[in-house]
Amino acid sequence: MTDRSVYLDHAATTAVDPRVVDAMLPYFTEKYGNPSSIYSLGREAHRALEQSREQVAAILGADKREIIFTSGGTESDNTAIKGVAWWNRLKSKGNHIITTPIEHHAVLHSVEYLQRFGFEVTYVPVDRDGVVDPGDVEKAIRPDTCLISIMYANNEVGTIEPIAEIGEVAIRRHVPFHTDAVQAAGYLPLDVNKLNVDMMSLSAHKFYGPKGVGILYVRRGTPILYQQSGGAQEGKRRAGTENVAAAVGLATALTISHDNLEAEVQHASRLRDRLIAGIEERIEHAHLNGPRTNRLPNNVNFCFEFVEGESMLLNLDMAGIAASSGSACTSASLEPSHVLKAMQVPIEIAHGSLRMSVGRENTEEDIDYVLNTLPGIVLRLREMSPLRAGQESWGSGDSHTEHTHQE
Amino acid sequence: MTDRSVYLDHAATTAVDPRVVDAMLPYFTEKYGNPSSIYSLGREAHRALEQSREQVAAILGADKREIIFTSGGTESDNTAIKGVAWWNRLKSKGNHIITTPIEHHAVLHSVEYLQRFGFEVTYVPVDRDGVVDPGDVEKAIRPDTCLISIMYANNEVGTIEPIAEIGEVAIRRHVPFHTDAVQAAGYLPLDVNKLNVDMMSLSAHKFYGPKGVGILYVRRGTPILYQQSGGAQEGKRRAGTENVAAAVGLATALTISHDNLEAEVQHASRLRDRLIAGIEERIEHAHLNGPRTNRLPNNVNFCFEFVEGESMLLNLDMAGIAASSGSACTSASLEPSHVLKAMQVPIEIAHGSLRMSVGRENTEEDIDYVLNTLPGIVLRLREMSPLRAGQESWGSGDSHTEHTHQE
Amino acid sequence: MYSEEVMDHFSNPRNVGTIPDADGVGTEGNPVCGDLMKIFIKVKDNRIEDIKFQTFGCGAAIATSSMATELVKGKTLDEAMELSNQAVAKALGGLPGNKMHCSNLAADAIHAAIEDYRAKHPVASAASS
Amino acid sequence: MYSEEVMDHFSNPRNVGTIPDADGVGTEGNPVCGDLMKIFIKVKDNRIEDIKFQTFGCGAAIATSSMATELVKGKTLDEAMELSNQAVAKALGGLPGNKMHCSNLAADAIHAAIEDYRAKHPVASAASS
Ligand SMILES: Cc1ncc(COP(=O)(O)O)c(C=O)c1O
Ligand SMILES: Cc1ncc(COP(=O)(O)O)c(C=O)c1O
Repeated sequence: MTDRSVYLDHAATTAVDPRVVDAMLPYFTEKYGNPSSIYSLGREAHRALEQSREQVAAILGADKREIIFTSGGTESDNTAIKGVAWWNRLKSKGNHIITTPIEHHAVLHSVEYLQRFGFEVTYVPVDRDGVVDPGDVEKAIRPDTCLISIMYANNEVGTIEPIAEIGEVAIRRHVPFHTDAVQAAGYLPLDVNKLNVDMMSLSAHKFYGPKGVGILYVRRGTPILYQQSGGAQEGKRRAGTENVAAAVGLATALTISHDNLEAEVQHASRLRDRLIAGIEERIEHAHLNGPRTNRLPNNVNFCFEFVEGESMLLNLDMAGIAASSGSACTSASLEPSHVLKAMQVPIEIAHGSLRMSVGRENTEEDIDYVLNTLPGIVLRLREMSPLRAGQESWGSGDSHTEHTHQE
Repeated sequence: MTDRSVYLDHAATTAVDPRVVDAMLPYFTEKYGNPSSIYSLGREAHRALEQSREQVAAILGADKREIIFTSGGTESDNTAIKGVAWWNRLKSKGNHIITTPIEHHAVLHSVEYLQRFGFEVTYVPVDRDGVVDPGDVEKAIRPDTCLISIMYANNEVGTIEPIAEIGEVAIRRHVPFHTDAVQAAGYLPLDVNKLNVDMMSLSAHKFYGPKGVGILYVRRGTPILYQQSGGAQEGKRRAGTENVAAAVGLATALTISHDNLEAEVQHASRLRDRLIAGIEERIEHAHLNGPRTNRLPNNVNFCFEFVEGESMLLNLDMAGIAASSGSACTSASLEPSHVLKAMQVPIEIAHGSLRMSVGRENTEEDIDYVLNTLPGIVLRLREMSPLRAGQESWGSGDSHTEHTHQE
Repeated sequence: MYSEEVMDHFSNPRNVGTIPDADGVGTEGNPVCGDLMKIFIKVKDNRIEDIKFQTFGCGAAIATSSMATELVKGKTLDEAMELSNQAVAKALGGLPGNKMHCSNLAADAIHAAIEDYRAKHPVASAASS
Repeated sequence: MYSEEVMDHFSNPRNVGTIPDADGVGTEGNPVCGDLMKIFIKVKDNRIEDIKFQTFGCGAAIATSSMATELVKGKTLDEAMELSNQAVAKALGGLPGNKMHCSNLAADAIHAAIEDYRAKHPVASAASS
């Protein structure tokens, strides 16, 4: 155990900025009105909600009526994808969706849900860096394609996708285009018109806002059947008493992050590059996953051969370092990262992936501490491992039976 | 304008209890880990989430695995209703849903959503007090009935429905039974086994918890296709990074309210009865909506003939009193309350409804202030009104054209 | 939600009441819809010498009634006939979208009162044209 | 998530390493599944005189390897054959549900090592029964 603690899992979640907490607090105990209420307490809450919406709209280059507050990135993705699909089903129109194999589960499992109801899906492949080719997207379009959903930046390996170019294809071919920008927010420009997107998902807790609140941007005219039925909130597009405190928190966090975008990008990139260079210098058989350039400024992802991810994470945790892995043991599915698989990383190597995502409060000392700690952990685990460099056929030859995974 | 302010709209939303805010605060800035993460910060968040789940389960007499945290009452209602319906569609089973005309829009619009996809709905009528007859529910059951959804207590008029009896019917006829208990929480017992329900919705902001978080109880074995796809959170039943602070807030608020249930019921009933008696004593042509007994302890709902609800609310607001109305002008639909309509209140009278819902912080002085203020407001508005007692045909005879509503 | 002007006219409505010996009476709206306005006018020399209203309805209905009566008081009948519901809303600094169609009927009620007057006083009306 | 015993065995695993002149070697698991355990045993008088393991895998895989080797060290081969994966998990104070099936293979690997020893030493094995 150690006194030092270094949080390197900002892609999983971030601490709420104290300024954001301060902005939210009055809406719990004082300005607690229901925004639908007519009296002054309600009107005050309504104003705060609408101001938050305007703040977000300004940053996205959107009209405020195109901004819907949701309960997070997952709901935004679900609403965009299922909403467009079910609208098409009602109109007996398009039945085909295009996405990629490296999307977040919020997207992948939404399209799988729809497949159970007869929708068809094409997964456009990615290259070894996880990059989608807009030409491949265009080739995948069919007459009955009703939606393209492709993420802006990947949460595991940090690959930035050519969204504006894919958006041009979508516009030319008249197919609604959704992008999951959950990981992009805070580091990449979010102007929906420059990105050529019709729908975009954000989640506040990835940019120092609270958990449980997100944004779905929906361009006017997008064919969509909204999914949460009930009261007339959010312009009848997302029922439910508005989470005013969370909306204020999201808008405050997005504004702070937008105002400091350049500095944040520089800060993160410097730490990221120091970490990548340090690892490559100090640890053998380490492979960087994802592209070297064209990568989220805060993302570092390596596979370390011969070791398994979870055991690295536990050792790092004992040293006070918080990180994540695409190892099967850290996923509920017992499969290693679908993202690394789509990038054709061999499955046994994928088990040894380690993602470290830096953030606002990290320092160079944090990175140096990791660089002093991680090599010893990998070395020790490798010494414990039956796998070795140069060994062709792992584990074969001896008496050995397969085991099967059960959930 | 006045210095006094009396909040009488607790059925719309409540202020978060300061103890609840205190319980939530650490989860924003310190214990901000993602509960899915393996390191100590994540495990700490996971523990808080699971403890909250256990607290809720204990109060509901449920197993903790039957408790799902959602983004609010609306999501809970949507998930229960659409989840069971779509499960049945996938299995080519039941296609028929039973509900009542006095449900919250979260229920009514969910079944309307399903009707667009071919599901059929029977609305069991209510009597003039808004009470559902379990016998009518039984009569409405068809071989293809896949769900009964009937609220525990009505949000407008406070009618308490015979849920346990309806639940007996549902059990005997093997139909899954959902109840919207959003208004019941804090005043009525919530034991799911005594209530004979398979699913139950709660919303924290109705019992001094935060907005944007709710519960869906789902009894083991209930046939349901969960609606929010994505990560493996909440036992794969509700994807999305868990809103830990909100879950802790909900559990804290529910526990406080459960621990003080009797005192709260007594306090609210006393204020409610004082308000009802005072109004009936002081204002003519005032009709209590909903039953006199068998009524939520905090609900007061009157129709005042010859005046319109919104104008009452605005006048009350100027006097510092927050209340609500089922008037068309306060709804987005431009129709007066569907609840009063189902209870056969004449539509022109329904426009003059006023709901006052008392709460924890209200005092007898608050009630007396209202009783000193409201009669004058009603009187003044009646003097301004062209409608009068004894006038048979309102507004006819003069030159007069209809206008149509537009949304 | 409502502008300051609306709230001013709502809380201190001008010209509330009836005129027992009114020259014209007009009603617009329907209590079933939640809005009913009744306008009473006294006409002299083809001008609206006095005007009163009674309104059952929401804040917007009361404020538009008040504002509309103010706008036409002292005006000729022809001028008053030109007042539109939109102009009333504008004079109030605007109304929320959903109120524009439902509760903004005062000008129509005034027109109805003038028509009532003209129907009952064909000579006076003809003289004015 | 993990019990204290698991974390103890994970962070201070007992009997890590290889035995170059092992009497029996057993392997269980598959790197493709994320878990691979290799057990080396030295047998004397039908007892496990020495035992070492190498494991590629998660915390549970390493802890179960460590615990299992401790449990059979010094035991007769027949006793060691009776050790089950479940017993190893129990000795560790339990494992998270999803780890029970995937990473809890050490007993199987020990059985494989004993079978390897018996296959290579048919006489010694026969004498023991
Ligand atoms: C790319 C991406 N999409 C969607 C989500 C889901 O967001 P949330 O967990 O806030 O619902 C996440 C994060 O979990 C993500 O990284
Ligand atoms: C009876 C009832 N059901 C459902 C809801 C919806 O809850 P929420 O607005 O928290 O989504 C409410 C309150 O708005 C309610 O009163």
